[in-house]
Amino acid sequence: MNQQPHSQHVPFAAHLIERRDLSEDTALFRIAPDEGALAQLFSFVPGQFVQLSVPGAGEIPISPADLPTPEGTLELCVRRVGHVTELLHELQPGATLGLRGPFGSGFPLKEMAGRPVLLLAGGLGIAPLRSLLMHLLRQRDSYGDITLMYGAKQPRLMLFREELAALAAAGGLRLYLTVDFAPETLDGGYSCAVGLLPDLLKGFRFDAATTYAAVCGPPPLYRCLVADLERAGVHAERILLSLERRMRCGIGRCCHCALGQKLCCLDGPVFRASDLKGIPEAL
Amino acid sequence: MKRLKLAITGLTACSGCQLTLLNCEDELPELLERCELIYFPLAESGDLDEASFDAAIVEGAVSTPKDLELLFKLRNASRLLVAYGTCALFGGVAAMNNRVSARVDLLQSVFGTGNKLPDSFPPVPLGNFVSVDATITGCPPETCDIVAMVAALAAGTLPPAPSYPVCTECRSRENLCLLLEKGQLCLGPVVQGGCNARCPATGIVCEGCRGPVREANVAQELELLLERGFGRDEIERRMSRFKPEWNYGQRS
Amino acid sequence: MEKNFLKMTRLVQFLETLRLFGELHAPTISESGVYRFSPLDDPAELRLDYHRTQIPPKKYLLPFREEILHNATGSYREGHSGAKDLVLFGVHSCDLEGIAYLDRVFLADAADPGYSARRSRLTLVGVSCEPDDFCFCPEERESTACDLFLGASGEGFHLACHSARGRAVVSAADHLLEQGPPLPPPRFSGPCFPPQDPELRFSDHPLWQKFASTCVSCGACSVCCPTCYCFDVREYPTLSGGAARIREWDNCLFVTHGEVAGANFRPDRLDRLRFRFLHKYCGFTPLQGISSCVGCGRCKEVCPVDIDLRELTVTPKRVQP
Amino acid sequence: MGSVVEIAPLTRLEGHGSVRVFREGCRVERVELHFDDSPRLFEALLLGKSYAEVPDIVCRICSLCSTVHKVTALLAVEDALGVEVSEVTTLTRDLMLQAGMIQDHALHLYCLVLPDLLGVRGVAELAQVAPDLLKTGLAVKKAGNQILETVGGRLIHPVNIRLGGLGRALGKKELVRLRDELAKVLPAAQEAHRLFSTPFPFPDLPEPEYIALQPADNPLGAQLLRMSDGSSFPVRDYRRHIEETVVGHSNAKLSRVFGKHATVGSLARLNLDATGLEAGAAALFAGHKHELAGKDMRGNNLAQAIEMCHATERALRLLDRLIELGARSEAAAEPSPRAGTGCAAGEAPRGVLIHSYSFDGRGICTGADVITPTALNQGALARDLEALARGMEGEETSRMTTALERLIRCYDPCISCSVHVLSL
Ligand SMILES: Cc1cc2nc3c(=O)[nH]c(=O)nc-3n(C[C@H](O)[C@H](O)[C@H](O)COP(=O)(O)OP(=O)(O)OC[C@H]3O[C@@H](n4cnc5c(N)ncnc54)[C@H](O)[C@@H]3O)c2cc1C
Ligand code: SF4
Ligand code: SF4
Ligand code: SF4
Repeated sequence: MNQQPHSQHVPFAAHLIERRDLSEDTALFRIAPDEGALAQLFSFVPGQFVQLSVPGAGEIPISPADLPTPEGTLELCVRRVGHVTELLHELQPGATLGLRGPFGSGFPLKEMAGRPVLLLAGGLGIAPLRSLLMHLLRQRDSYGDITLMYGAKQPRLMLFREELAALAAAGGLRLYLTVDFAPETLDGGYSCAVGLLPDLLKGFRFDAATTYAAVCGPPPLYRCLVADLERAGVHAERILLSLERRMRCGIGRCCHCALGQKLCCLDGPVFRASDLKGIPEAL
Repeated sequence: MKRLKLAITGLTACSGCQLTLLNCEDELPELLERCELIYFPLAESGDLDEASFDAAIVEGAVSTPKDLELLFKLRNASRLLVAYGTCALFGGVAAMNNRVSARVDLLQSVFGTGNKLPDSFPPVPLGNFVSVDATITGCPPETCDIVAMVAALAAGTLPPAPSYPVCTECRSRENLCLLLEKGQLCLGPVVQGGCNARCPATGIVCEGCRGPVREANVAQELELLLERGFGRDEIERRMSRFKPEWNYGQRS
Repeated sequence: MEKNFLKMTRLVQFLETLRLFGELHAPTISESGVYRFSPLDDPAELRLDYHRTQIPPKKYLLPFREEILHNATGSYREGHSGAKDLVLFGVHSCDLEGIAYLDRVFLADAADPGYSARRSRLTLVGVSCEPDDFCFCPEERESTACDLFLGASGEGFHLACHSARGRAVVSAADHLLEQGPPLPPPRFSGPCFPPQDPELRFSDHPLWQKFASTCVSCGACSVCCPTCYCFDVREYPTLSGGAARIREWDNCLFVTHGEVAGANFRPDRLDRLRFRFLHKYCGFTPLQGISSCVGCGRCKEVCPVDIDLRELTVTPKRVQP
Repeated sequence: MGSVVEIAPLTRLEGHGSVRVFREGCRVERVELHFDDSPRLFEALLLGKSYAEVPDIVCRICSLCSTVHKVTALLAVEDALGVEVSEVTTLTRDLMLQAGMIQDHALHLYCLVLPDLLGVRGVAELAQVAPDLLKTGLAVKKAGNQILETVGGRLIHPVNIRLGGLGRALGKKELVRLRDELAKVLPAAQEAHRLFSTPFPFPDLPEPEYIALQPADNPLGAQLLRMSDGSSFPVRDYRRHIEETVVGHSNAKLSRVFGKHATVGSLARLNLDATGLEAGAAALFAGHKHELAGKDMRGNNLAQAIEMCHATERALRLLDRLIELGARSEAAAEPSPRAGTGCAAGEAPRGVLIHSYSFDGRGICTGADVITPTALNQGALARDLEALARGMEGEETSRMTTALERLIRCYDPCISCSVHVLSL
């Protein structure tokens, strides 16, 4: 075997350029992957994930929160939950990370072209959907109506609030924000509902027969949203879910991410709700 | 590179865990480069006053007021506290009779009834008194585990701990299964692995020195041993050698 | 007629010839009485009468624990695969099929570097076997997933080549061989337990409950299975300031297997037994619909509580709950 | 006005101890030695356990001497149950004892005493000021440790030596590797005495009353305890000759032998009978005799260095013999329980160790006594500390405390052990 770094197995280096806190436990990491990694990322499709290595701690799957920029940087929005993410959050700009990927299947962009898109994000689920949103807005004319419904527990846990508001203000995006709990004081000049995402969906009028729905959030959210969307008339084939599983390799070998007979890393992480029927443990 | 400020010491113990660190002959020079051993009475002169530590690595159970005083001092003075070894984690051998005999009876049977008895109480794990940030199990622990711990602490993290029973490693190194093939009282199925099944590898049953594995099916192990003709009291005696309390009805 | 017959009396010389192709490993018995593949320093140690080794030959391709990457200077490098020329002699058909299955997993697109390095230097010499009570084989089998297969027959072995390397071995051993009767075509090759209906895992079969409560999660079944390959990956900082990433056999019966931050997708032992059933007998992407049970009988032999997931596929009436 | 100087904790030794010097002006009134380890009450914990469990539990008294605790416990249990073991087993146990001696002396000399000689705080500074010496010491220690690890199945609290025999027989390859590794450090073990040959220059101490096991060349079959005044008694009768008292300020009891404070350990062994020494060590002893014969405990570190050499040579000889005998896997003798009492003594790195157990007809332990070297030495140590402190009256306090600490390190006490003593 050659000793050359093999893209699929050996992480390329990536440098941490900047980190920005988004909430008490979540930060946005802007990284500059080295050339090898960038060449791979060229094919990145929103919804795919990368395997991010924090030297000394390990490797975790992360869905980029934006498309790679022309300057060659990538944004990852990561919540501090455990072993690897703890150390990541301690790192200072300049630190070296490792990057493999992208892996998995992203959103079916070709198929979605010309159609209205409804993005439903709960909590940290905004991360993968933000890259989809950025793609949609950059190719604004190729899609129909674009709506983002985003629910967070509390206003201070709402990520990217200003940025989303600005995008909405610039036109081309309909934005609905909601929080589970009553806000302390709301600054910012836009409205924010109190209630759960499904409540927002109830009053929403849209062309269910053509709309693609992209959903990402904590597992319980999927269960009710899928049912609500179907009830509203969105065909399960057009309900796209981005799922999370434990992953060790990202390329279909370690077997941790199985749902039914499918592997989240190969068949997903973006699945159609129709593909998940009959897999009770999927959602 | 910033050097890691360490305290390493023992409470009620045999010093085996601390000695395990000194037994890392190959790694010791490098380890001493990465760490400042500010308080390590076993191998260094120096005292605890006014010092502060990145981590305190503490061996042994708590069983005297002096133990407790030292433990509180270390907890106050260090960012992280590592429970080092089975005694620190579960009470260890000195605690084996905690549930079956009173401390004063034990003391009197050694020191006599007429004498002033040492000031002590039944040995208990560190976690009964202070919060513990990381653990290393084993009686004594494996050298690689303490090296990994120090290296991780120096890197600002903790080593990821695998969690599988002794049987997993035992089978993988192609030992004869003493429980199945010889009907012996092996605790492998319910005990935390990581020792590379040392004891079964020499043909001796796992005595359980690393404490329970995360989802020990204790009830089933009990059944297996009863089926093989061991008495309930013998089984309990063996199980409590390193950890006095087990939930014998636990299945997951 | 081909020279394809090896007389038993020439076996030792044949083994010496095999050494030309790499370090020779073969079934032997350990001091405590466990059959295992080990270096064959002395041909007298060879135990061709073995039924199964405790650990299948997968240990040569996927070591129990392996450093897959290390990081000394900020960037990751591949670990040392430890690959060397190795000849594995005396492998039974089931284990050969086990390796064939692992090949499909690890040599597929983006072949695993360590596995493929070791695999490419491995010469497999199969030998026929006598099934015992634990074996699941429906009929006698002769696997073709090897370089060379020795079918026992009368006073010796019939040699069947299944690769260029196998033919190279045969020509190197030409002087030891003699003409034998023509070879019958291989009887049967492949996994032996048929794929199962995935829905069976949700059946209300009473065995599911029984298995879930008695399983001790010791992991022996999967450790000893020739086609179990789940692995865990962990990274450890080193004292010198770098890091080592190790890969270690994992086990779907452990509670950590399906855990993620804040949830566990297979929290109960029952869920994990279902997972095992599904993976073994129904297959995952991209090997969906393929059973990986090669019939070696190890899981049944090593289970302390006699769990045999295949019993679930027998109609409920016939098994005792 | 009275004042108290406290040295706490005592460092570079095993366990928790402290010393208090009570002074009146510069006059030393008395010196108290405290052993503060919590008694783990092994003698009581063992009651009700089965004979088979005793050695596995009791070796955990101490990690430094876990091997000799285990071997002595095995001998005592086997004595009680009337078990005979094979030659290979005896040789292997002997080997373990020598390896334990090598690693323990190497640790004590190179890591704990050497810093005193070089005026540094401990191993960490040692690594800076004398990295090569430290490496040499660690190499010797490692060679001993490898034997414990390979032969014992585990370095501390060994598992492979068991009742009636061995768990796994050692393969020839392993034995040869161990011998080769050990042979490599023989030169270092032979040279070590040079480092420790001059005792530190403080006032002379009372002449010690040595006690050690006889015969010296048969560590597993020693039956007699002999004292330097010529008296002796069989190990079995130890209860009649060793008396113990509980002292208020220490968790260890004080032992007296024939009413005297006895001194055990390397120096005692060499002084009482040096005929068992291997050739190289014997030559070293002859060369240093004037520094050792009849001297006080300040000579003990030198004696340890000579013993380290002896243990290395002996271990090499034992390994050769085991290699010659070939790997033999033999089943351990299966003892059958019977009522009785057994007793055995051994020489731990720090001196005489006695284990004694009684069992009922089912093999359940009904009595357990453990007398450890540090318990035996405690009285002499306290006496010497006081003598030393008195001899240094008027000197700077820090000089005195340093001297006291160094004296303690000569005794190489093991405080976890010290709190395990005869039940009254
Ligand atoms: C396709 C995909 C995309 C993801 N995208 C993002 C993202 O954009 N931002 C973000 O913050 N997180 C994302 N995650 C989740 C992220 O991977 C986990 O939070 C992370 O792996 C936790 O690692 P840790 O070492 O910090 O925690 P650990 O200490 O390992 O674990 C804490 C808990 O998380 C579990 N865990 C271990 N590995 C994983 C894993 N791979 N996935 C989930 N849980 C795991 C552990 O079992 C444990 O219960 C994504 C996960 C997947 C599968
Ligand atoms: S865990 Fe074992 S080795 Fe460690 S101190 Fe306790 S008894 Fe000694
Ligand atoms: S010998 Fe003990 S540890 Fe090993 S497999 Fe059997 S039960 Fe498990
Ligand atoms: S096999 Fe058991 S007793 Fe032996 S070291 Fe491992 S956990 Fe401890």
